[in-house]
Order: sequence, then C-alpha cells, then structure tokens
Amino acid sequence: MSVAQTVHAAAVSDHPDRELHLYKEMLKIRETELQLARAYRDGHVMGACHTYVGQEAVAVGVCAHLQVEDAVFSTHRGHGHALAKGVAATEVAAELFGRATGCSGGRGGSMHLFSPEVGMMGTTGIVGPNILQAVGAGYAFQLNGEDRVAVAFFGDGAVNNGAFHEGLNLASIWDLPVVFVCENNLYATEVPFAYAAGNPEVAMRAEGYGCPGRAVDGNNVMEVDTVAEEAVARARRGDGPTLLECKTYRTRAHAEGMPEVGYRTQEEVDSWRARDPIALLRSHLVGTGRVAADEISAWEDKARTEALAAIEFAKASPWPDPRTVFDFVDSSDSAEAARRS
Amino acid sequence: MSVAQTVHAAAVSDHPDRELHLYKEMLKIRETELQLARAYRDGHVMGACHTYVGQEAVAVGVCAHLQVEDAVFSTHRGHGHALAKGVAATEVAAELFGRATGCSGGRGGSMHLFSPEVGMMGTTGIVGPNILQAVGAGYAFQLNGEDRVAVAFFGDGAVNNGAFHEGLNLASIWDLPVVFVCENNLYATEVPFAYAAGNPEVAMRAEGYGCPGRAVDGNNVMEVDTVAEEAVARARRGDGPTLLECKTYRTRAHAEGMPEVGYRTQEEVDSWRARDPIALLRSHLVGTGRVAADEISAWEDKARTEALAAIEFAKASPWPDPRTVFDFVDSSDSAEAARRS
Amino acid sequence: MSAASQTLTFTEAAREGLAEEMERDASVFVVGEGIGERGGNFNTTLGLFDRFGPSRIRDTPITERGFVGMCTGAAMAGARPVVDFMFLDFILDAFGELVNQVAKIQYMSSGRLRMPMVLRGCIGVGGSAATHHSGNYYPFFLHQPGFKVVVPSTPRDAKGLLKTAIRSDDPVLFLEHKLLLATRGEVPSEPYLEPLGRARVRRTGRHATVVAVGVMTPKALAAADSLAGSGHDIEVIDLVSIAPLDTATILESVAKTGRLLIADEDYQPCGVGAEISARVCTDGFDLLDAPVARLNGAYVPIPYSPSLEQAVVPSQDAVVQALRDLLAE
Amino acid sequence: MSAASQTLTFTEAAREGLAEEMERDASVFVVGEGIGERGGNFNTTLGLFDRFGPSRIRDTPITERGFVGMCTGAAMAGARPVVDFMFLDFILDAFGELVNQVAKIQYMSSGRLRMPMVLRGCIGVGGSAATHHSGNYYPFFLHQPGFKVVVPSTPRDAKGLLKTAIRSDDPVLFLEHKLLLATRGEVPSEPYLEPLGRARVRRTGRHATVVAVGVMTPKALAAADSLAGSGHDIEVIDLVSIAPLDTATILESVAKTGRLLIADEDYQPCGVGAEISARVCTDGFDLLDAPVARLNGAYVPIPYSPSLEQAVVPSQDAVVQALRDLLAE
Ligand SMILES: Cc1ncc(C[n+]2csc(CCOP(=O)(O)OP(=O)(O)O)c2C)c(N)n1
Ligand SMILES: Cc1ncc(C[n+]2csc(CCOP(=O)(O)OP(=O)(O)O)c2C)c(N)n1
Ligand SMILES: [Mg+2]
Ligand SMILES: [Mg+2]
Repeated sequence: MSVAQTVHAAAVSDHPDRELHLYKEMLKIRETELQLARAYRDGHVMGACHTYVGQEAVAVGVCAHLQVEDAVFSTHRGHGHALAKGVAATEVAAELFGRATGCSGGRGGSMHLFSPEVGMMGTTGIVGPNILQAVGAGYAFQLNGEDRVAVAFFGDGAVNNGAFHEGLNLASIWDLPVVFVCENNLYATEVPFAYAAGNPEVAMRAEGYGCPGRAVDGNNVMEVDTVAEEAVARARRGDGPTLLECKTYRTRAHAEGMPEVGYRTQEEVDSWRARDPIALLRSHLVGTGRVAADEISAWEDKARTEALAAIEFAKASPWPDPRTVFDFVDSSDSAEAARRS
Repeated sequence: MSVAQTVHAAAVSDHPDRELHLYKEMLKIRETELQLARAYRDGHVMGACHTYVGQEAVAVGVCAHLQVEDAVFSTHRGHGHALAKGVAATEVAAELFGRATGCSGGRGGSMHLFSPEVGMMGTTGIVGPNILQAVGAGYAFQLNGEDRVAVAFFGDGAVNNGAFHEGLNLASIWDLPVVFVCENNLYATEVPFAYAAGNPEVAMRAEGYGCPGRAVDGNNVMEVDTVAEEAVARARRGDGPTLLECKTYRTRAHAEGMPEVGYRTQEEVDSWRARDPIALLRSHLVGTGRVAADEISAWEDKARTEALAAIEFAKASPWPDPRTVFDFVDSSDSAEAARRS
Repeated sequence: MSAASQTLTFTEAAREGLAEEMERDASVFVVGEGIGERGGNFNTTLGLFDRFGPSRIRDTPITERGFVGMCTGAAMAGARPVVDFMFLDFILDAFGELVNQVAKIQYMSSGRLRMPMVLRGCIGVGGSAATHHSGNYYPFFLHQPGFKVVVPSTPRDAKGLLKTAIRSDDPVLFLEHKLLLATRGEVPSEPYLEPLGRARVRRTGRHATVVAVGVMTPKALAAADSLAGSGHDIEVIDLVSIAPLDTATILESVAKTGRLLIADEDYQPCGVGAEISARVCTDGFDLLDAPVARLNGAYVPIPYSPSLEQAVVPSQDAVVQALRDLLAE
Repeated sequence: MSAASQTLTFTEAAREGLAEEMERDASVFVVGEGIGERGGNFNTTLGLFDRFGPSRIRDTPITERGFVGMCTGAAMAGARPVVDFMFLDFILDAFGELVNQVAKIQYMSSGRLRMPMVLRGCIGVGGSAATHHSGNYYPFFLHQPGFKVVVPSTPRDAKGLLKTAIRSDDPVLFLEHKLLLATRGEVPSEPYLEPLGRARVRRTGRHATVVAVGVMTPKALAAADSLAGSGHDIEVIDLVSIAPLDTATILESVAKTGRLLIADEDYQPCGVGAEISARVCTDGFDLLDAPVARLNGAYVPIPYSPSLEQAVVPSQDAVVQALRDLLAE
C-alpha cells in the first residue's frame, strides 16, 4: 500500500517516538478489553459489552492528533475511543462494573461513557446520534472562533442511517471542523455491510456531500495516523470535514457472550487475526530493529498489569448510592454538586 | 441536448399521439392550478396551497408510463401528480375547497390528496415520508409477484433528508420496483439547493446507493417521458429502482399568497418562464406543423372550461357533515362504509 | 399439562403465533435487524428464515425510520408488515412516520386505505440494559389516536394477541417486557385468538383493586398473595391493553372494592395510570372509598448500575406497601 | 399604554426577547428553515439575520433530526442553540434525539454536561392547517423526564419565558399556538424575566376552577365572563407551564372552589388533564365537591375542512357548557 508507506516514512522522521507511543496506546486498549471480557464472563460486567479487540489502530491513530480540548463522540463499541482519548482504564472498568467511581458514576455502563473533562463527550447505545453531535460540537467551536476539532467514530452500520446523511451534509455545507471516522468492520451485528449497503464503498459517499473521503487500512496504525493527521489539520484550519473509512475487523463476537453463528467464516476471522494491528506494528518495530523483542514484552507485561489493576480498582469500588438516583435529571442540581459527584 | 433529441424521435415513432396526449395533460394541470390559485385568492381554498405551475412536464412525462395499478406517492406540491395519475379535477378542486366530494372527503386539503382507486396513494405535508412509502409499495408488489411499479415524487428539499438516504438504499439493495423522481426546482421554500446541499448534483447520488441515476431537463416533457419510460420498464422488469433528477422550476410563489422576497431574481424567473414546458411543446407542435395553432387554442379553451367546471363543482358541493368527524380513525368502520363515504 | 395445551415460554408462544399467521397469509412479512438467519436478538424469529425465506423474514440495515416508512407503504399496498424493533427504544427514530403517517392514513383516506401493521419490540427495565435499551413509551401511543397497544404478561396472551394483531387492519404495538420473555405458561394446542382491547382479571378480591401493567402483573399477584395472609383480599387486573383502555373492567372492579392502585413500571406523568385515574375519578367518583393511588417507576432516565436500576423500578414490596397505604386510607 | 410598557403582539414580544438574549450572550444561535433573510415562516426571526449574521441565524436544509442532533452536540460543547421548528409537527422526526439524547445527557454525565437548548414551534389547530401542521404533542415531553415545557398565552409571558428558557441550562420547549401569535398585550419596556414552572391565576373566582392550556385561556376567560351574568364566579388558571406542572397553584384554587375543569385543545388520553386530574384526585381528594372534568379536542387526526376542523376543537360555548355541568354536579 503506497499511501501507507509514504505515511510511515513521514511519521518516523517527524515523530521519532510516535510509533512507540501508538503501540503502547493500542496495547493499553487490548489488555483492558481482554480483562473486561473476562470480567463479563465472570458476571462483573452487566448489560451488553462490545469490545474493541482488533480495531485498536483506528482509535489510537486518530486520537493521537487530538488535544484534550478536542471532542470525541462514540458508539456502543466505545471503550477503545474512551481509552485513546485519555479516560483512565480504572474509570472505564469501574463504569462497566457499575461503580460510583466509573467515568459515568455507574449510571452509564459500557455504552454510555462520559468524561467531558478529557473531551470524551459520550458514547451512545443508539446508532447514529453521535455523528450529529460531533457536527454540533464543530458548530460550537466554529461559532466561538476556537480551533478545536470534533470527531465522530461510528461503524459501517451507521452509514445507511439517515443520521450519517444529514450529519455529513450539514458539516460540509458549513465547513465545520469535524472528522468522521467510519470503522468499517464489514458487519453490523451479523448483517454484512455488503448486503445492507447498495454501494459498499464508504469513503466515496463523501462526494455526495462535497467533502473529501479517504479509505485506509484500519489495521495499519501508521496509515490511520497519517490520514487522521491530514483530516484533523484540515478541520483545525477551518477547511471543513473529512470522511475517513478505516477498513478493519472485530475479532471477537459482536458483544461478549454472543455466539458466533455462521455469519462469517473461520477463514475470514483467521485472515484478519493474521493482520492484527498490534502484531503488525510489533513485527515492524522488531523487524526494523527499532525495539528489542524483550522490551516489547516488558511493555506488554506493564499493560497487562495496569489492566489488572484497573479491574481490581473497579472491584474494590463502591456501588452508587441509590439515594443519588434522582440527582441531575436537570440543571437544578448545581454545577458544584456535579463536580463533587 | 442529445438525450432529449434521441428520445423525442423514439417517442414520436412509437406513439404517434403521445405528444398530443402529453400536451393535453399538461394543459389540464396548468388550467386547474390557475383556477385554484384564483380560488385561493378569493378565500375558497384554505390552509397552504402549493401550485405545480412550471413543473407540469415532470408529472405528465412520468405518469404517462403508469397504469392505474401503479402507485404514486407525492408531496405538499401534489396537485399535478394527482391530476396526472387520473384523479378528476373536480375531486381535486373540491378537496381544496374542503368539500365532502373532494378526493379525501374534505379531510385532507391541498397537502393530503388520497385516491387509491386510481393509484394516487397520497400526498404528505411532511417532507420525506412519501419516498419511504413508495419503497414499501414496491416491496409489497415484489412480495406478491406483481409487476406493478411505485413512484415517489419529491423536491430537492427532500434530498438532504434522511428519508431519501434510507429509502434509496433500501430500494436498491432489494431491487424494488420503484422510480424516484426528484423535481429539482432549485429551492426549498426560499433556501437554495446550492446552499443546502454539499453537492448539488442529485442524479449522481444514485451511485452511493448502487442504482442508476439520470438527470434530465424537467421542462422538456419528451425528455422526461423517455427517461421515465426506461426507469418504469426497468422497475417493471424487476431490475430495481432508478433515481431521476428533473431540473425544473416553479414559476409561482412557494405557496399561494407568499411574497416573492428577494431569494430569486426576476431574471431567473423570467428565464425559466421563457422555457415554460407547455410553451416549449406548443411551439414544437406548431413549429413542426403537427398541429395547427387554432387547434391548440381550442384545446386550451376546453382545458380552461373544464377547470372552471371543476371549480363550479367544488363550489356547489356540500361541506362534510361534522358528525362524520369520528369516522375511520380505525378499521372498526367497515370497508363498506369506506366505499360509501 | 392438559392434553389440549402445551407449556411454552412467552417468546416461544409469540413465535408460534407469528409462524401460524405467516402460514395462513402470504402477505405477512417481518422486517428487523438480525431477524433473518440469526433468528432475532430475542429469538423472535428463530427458525422462521428457513421456513419463509428472505423476502418474508427480512434483515434490514439500521434504518428504523426507513423501514417503518417502507412498511407504511407496504401496508397501504395491501401487505401485512410486522416490524420487529428488537429493543422498542429504536422506534423513536421512526416516531414521525408513526404519528403523522401510520396513525392517520386510514382517517385521511376515509378507510379506503387500511394500515395492517404490527410494531413489536422489547420494553422495560432490567438486566442493566441501561438508558437506551430500557424504555416503555406506551403512553405516547394512547395519547395519539390511531393505534392499538397491547402489553401481554402471559405466553397465552402473547400468542393469541400477536395473532389478532397481525390480522387486525389497524397498527398494533405488541410490547414484550424483557423480564417476561422466559415466563412459561400453558398455551392451548388448538388454534385460538385473544381479543385486543380487553383487560384480564387475574385474581378476584373484595378489598382493593390493583391494575397492573405488563411486568407488574406477577409482582401484583405475589403482593396480593402475601397480603392474603393478613386478611386482605386483593383483586388483580392485568391491564394487557393500553389502547384502547378497558375502562369497563376496571370500573366494575372498583365498584366492588372501592379502592384502586395502578402499578406501572413506566413513568407517572401523563402515563397510563394518569388516564385510568382520571377516568375512574370522573366516571367512578362515587365508587371510591379512597383516592386512587399510583405506583410508578422513578421519574429519571434509566441508570445502568444494579444499585440504581433497582431503585427505579417498583418492587413487589413496594406494591405491598402501596396496597397497605391504600387500605389504610 | 403606561410609560413603562408597550403594546406588542405575541410574536413581536417573543422576538424582542430572543434578540435581547442574543445581544447578551454570543453563544446563543438559532437554526431552522427559512429563518435567515426571510425571517421565519411565522416572523420569529424577522430582522435578526441582518443584526446577527448567518452563523447565529442559520438557515438549514430540511433535516430536523440532523439539526436537533447537531444542536445537542453544540449544547454539550457550550453553545446555546434555539431550534425553530416553524410548525412543531416537524419535531417528530427528531424524537429519538430528544428522548434518548437531549433528555438524558445531563443525567448520564452527572451534570458535567448541561443541555441549554430551546425548542420552539407553532402548535395547535386552526386555519385549516390540516393534519400535518396542527399538532400539540406536549404531553410527550412531560411523560419523559428531562424537559421543561411552556405554552404561553400572552405577549408578556412569551417574551419573559423565552428569555428565561434561553438562559436555562435545561432543554425547554417553547410552544406557540398559531391562533395566539397575533394577540396583542402589554409588555414591560424594562428588561424582565418570567419564571418557568408557574401557572398564572388570570381571574379569581369561588365556584369552580378552570385550568386552561394555551389557546384555551382566552376561551376560558370569555366563558367565565359569560357565566358571571348568571351568578357563577369562575376562577381561571392559565397553566403556562406543562413541565413541570404547577400542582400547588391548582390545589390552592381547588381548595377554594371545590370544582375543577381542565380545558385543553389537545387529546385527552394520557394528556395534561389526565395528569392534573390524577394528582388532584390523589392530593386533593377531600377538597373536591364534584368529579374533576376534562374538556379536550376530539380524539381524531386533525381534519382540514372548516366544518370538520371546528368540530374537533373545544369552543368557548363548550367551556360554558362544561362549567354548567360541573356546577350542577
Ligand atoms: C438505532 C439502533 N438500531 C439498532 C441498534 C442495535 N444495534 C446495536 S449495535 C448494532 C450493529 C452496529 O453495527 P456497526 O455500526 O457496524 O458497529 P459495530 O458493532 O460493527 O462496531 C445494532 C444493530 C441500535 N443500537 N440502534
Ligand atoms: C419535515 C418537514 N420540514 C419542514 C417542512 C416545511 N416545508 C414545507 S415545503 C418545504 C420546502 C420543500 O422544498 P422542496 O422539497 O424542494 O419542494 P418544493 O416546495 O420546492 O416543490 C418546507 C421546508 C415540512 N413540510 N416538512
Ligand atoms: Mg460494523
Ligand atoms: Mg424545491
């Protein structure tokens, strides 16, 4: 892939530590997710739990270009975006455990992660709304003359939805500072995108809205990194939105505990596992001699230890007090109380 | 326009009386609309009244290919579609007068014309739903193995709406027998399509849904006739939907009684008036010597007389009985009563 | 299990009803996400894809507005769509189609068009499904004229009502509480239908009436049992039909007991209990020995954590307490 | 006209309030169709495009879901959007965004995100606007927690409430009955605010209370005047706030009169009157000398023809008759 190679070279020369950073970020997500999946199996995580395993390169490659002030709006499969945007693994884990120390105080769970302090503006259990909300944050940034950027992550499943159509058009006609990141993992639950979409090329949809679209290998973090850099810079400059299609794959079930019934072949899963984004970068780093294999193993150990610590933190955290259940339905609960809570 | 010319020749050879028929149909719509506009001014037509003046070639060119069994779903600007689909002018006029003899029994008014007996399945005051309903009728026809076709007429204003996106995609992935007819008259009320749409080419949107799209001169009825013929035939064959973009113009205000405040120039209006679809075909018919000018004048007189008769019929018709106001909220009112009413 | 009946879960019974109607009438088709080969997130169509094929058991893209609008047109053209929302929460994206189109087309066309459409989906709080997968929403569809709404609580009603809903020429919402899906019960082996629009007296009593909505029915029955020990004789009505409301059955009961509690997991303001209370307070004012009481879910978005989720739903104990308070009035 | 006041129409007063808040706070912006140079279908923004420019008075494509979702994000990011729906009916296409997002984000974020959004639009039956341009819908937004809703009936309230709504950190629906837009009335010349959440006693009386919603207020006042001749002394409460409901003001009045009629053009089932009735029948049971009465619009889709349209709205005569019946109980 020529685009990826160009990128890669550029990234290395511009940011000598960039690959290492991206690698560690992906590891953090992977290890946290694996622990959360285990916790789900053990009954600590309730409700639905959609892991990000296999797609780490997308969140990491995009969020590498974001500041705390930039805003991310994500989906039901949002753990990776939250972690990449800077929400602590402890807070994500505690949220899935339903604890008061979770990023949403235990009110949200897996599909409702809020951490506006670090620009994680929320994840949604309904497919679509986050696309529109990112457009709106972009609107507010433009109105205020700020050079902040809003990013919407969403799946291929959202592409056929009216929210995609209306959101991309609005951002485009007003040149809003938004990056639309479609994680095309080929399926919405088990419905193939190739069945659900009359035209399965997502990036080319951008033309219909008059904004640029780019398709990239979403398992190659450096490729994502490069197109995201361009897209974020374009938005920050005030030149308007970009649609990125990151072709990727989730290697676990749609949600934890769901059987993998026949909608995809073992060969397909295996072929994508062979292109695991973390393994890809690892072999590049080791292959080019940039990092020694045992250094990487040490990072892995560290990531695993931190993920386990997050789980322990969650487990040890208190449940929300049922008496708080009526708080914050509206703004009559003071901002001070909000900070306390 | 080469497409138009090809078409024209074909149409003439295939259907010797076709142009005359289309001309008379357009005249019927024009004269009826002008009388309705006058009736609005005189207070006989209430609510909002959106005339079709200037756009007649679209309804007429498309409906020429439809059978009674085919289904049309239209918009707030639906008088022309109703008339072209075979609803009597008397019934349309009486409906706008709010009379019991109207096609919707006086319940609907200008934006709610129902005449399922002739395949006029309704018009909607909300922008968008009719696109989806046409898809659904197509679904039913396909399910039943019938070779009926469903047509949605809609404005450029609907193109940015999620209903367009979802509807076109659904029809395309299931190869439904639907023809989507966008009447791009450049404005939604007074908001220009060029402002509202990131990409103002409607026909090319079809590519995003994997179905064919065709842009045509919507003021040239023979050109509309040809592309509609193709599109309807494709649908009837079971090959799926087509998106037609008919570039046209409304030469009256968005709705009767609305001032024409500055959103379009007099030159623009005049340039389109100069391309009036009826005048265009008239000069072709007279110019090629196919019809004598005074024969056409006789048709015009007849059309005007019929339009006036429709108004007289409406005026003389009874108001709906207020005691019927509770009827037909649900199906407990029998089908027999439905026919009676 | 008697010879003429079988024990089925709520979901199995409803699925059997759907399959029977699909056999009976080739114009019935189902749309939804994951309802094809997978058989539905809640097994609503398990095995039916193989029997009826893709044009009648139709997997859709994530386009709730789109496929509701599509089904509107299909119904207008004579087909009988069943929309399977999985979680009813997703219906909200199609609300404009429902209120402005589905509810009105029979009226606008003076009955020349019919609207045979079933809208089914899982409702209710439970299992930490969290705030986007726990809604009830049924009062919206009673407020707006043009809909019928049922919330069955037994397998027998699930099957019989779904069959009637599919045969109805009106739009019918068929709402399945997530916590009732595994409920087992007797279902006749012979074909049968259950009527729309009727409440069921599940337990007779003399001292007070509980009208329970859906998932509150088993809780109300258990509460009534537990109060029987202390000599209180409670009548329990399973409301079943939200639209139309079966006011007659409720008034008849109140005429006997003089006391009424409406138990509903859904929010109180402008809810079903408000309407029942208002009707009884008007038409049954003289029958009442005490003010009508309402017991509802907490008036907050539904939270995720079990400690909070439990705090928003009315428990069996809460029903007992509400009845004690009512009896003491 | 006193020195400290001016006579304005409802629309002029609301527009003045909007302009004042836009001057005061640069984060306030308005979106809608035709609200730019044209100034809005109902003149809601007439002249404001020239003053505030296109980024603050923003014409949109026909994408109600899109721009409501967009404004949700803008509010989360600190701006203060005002969504001008023109006809409120169009809000239904954005219902999912409202119920699942706008209403819940403060709660889900424990107040770390606020939702300062105004949703305004014209409601109500009149002028043969027909079935897609005549809805009321407000009970939906009382049923779902998280919204505030006002239905002003006077220019003074229109201005004062719109200003307060814009300053509020909560989503507020500001609903304008089409038939009230031209109502003229005194409006203070000095800056002022009116509080959300409060009903107004517009006329005091001893024999019965009418709670009127929006457009029913002038009808109720006229009905009360006409009954004064026959010695009946009617108290008229203009409800103004649908969410929250000002139950205290109503109970205080019923304590005095013992009789309550709720007059509302909107549908009866699960409507605002149902909730008021249920609350009064519970909290004010002993205050009532007669069953609570409700007078509502006919429970049918809104028809077009004047002969039918008139038949669906409660007239002043119907209020008089309902009061006579209530007084006779
Ligand atoms: C409006 C809506 N409809 C249906 C669902 C149920 N649902 C949850 S996730 C999902 C599939 C989403 O697919 P995609 O957007 O591709 O994301 P992925 O799970 O593949 O990451 C569906 C249908 C939903 N959450 N929201
Ligand atoms: C959902 C919705 N939003 C807004 C309106 C108000 N409205 C009526 S017609 C119209 C413009 C429609 O433009 P277009 O679709 O181009 O049709 P045209 O009037 O040009 O024929 C608008 C905004 C509506 N009817 N429905
Ligand atoms: Mg996917
Ligand atoms: Mg237009």
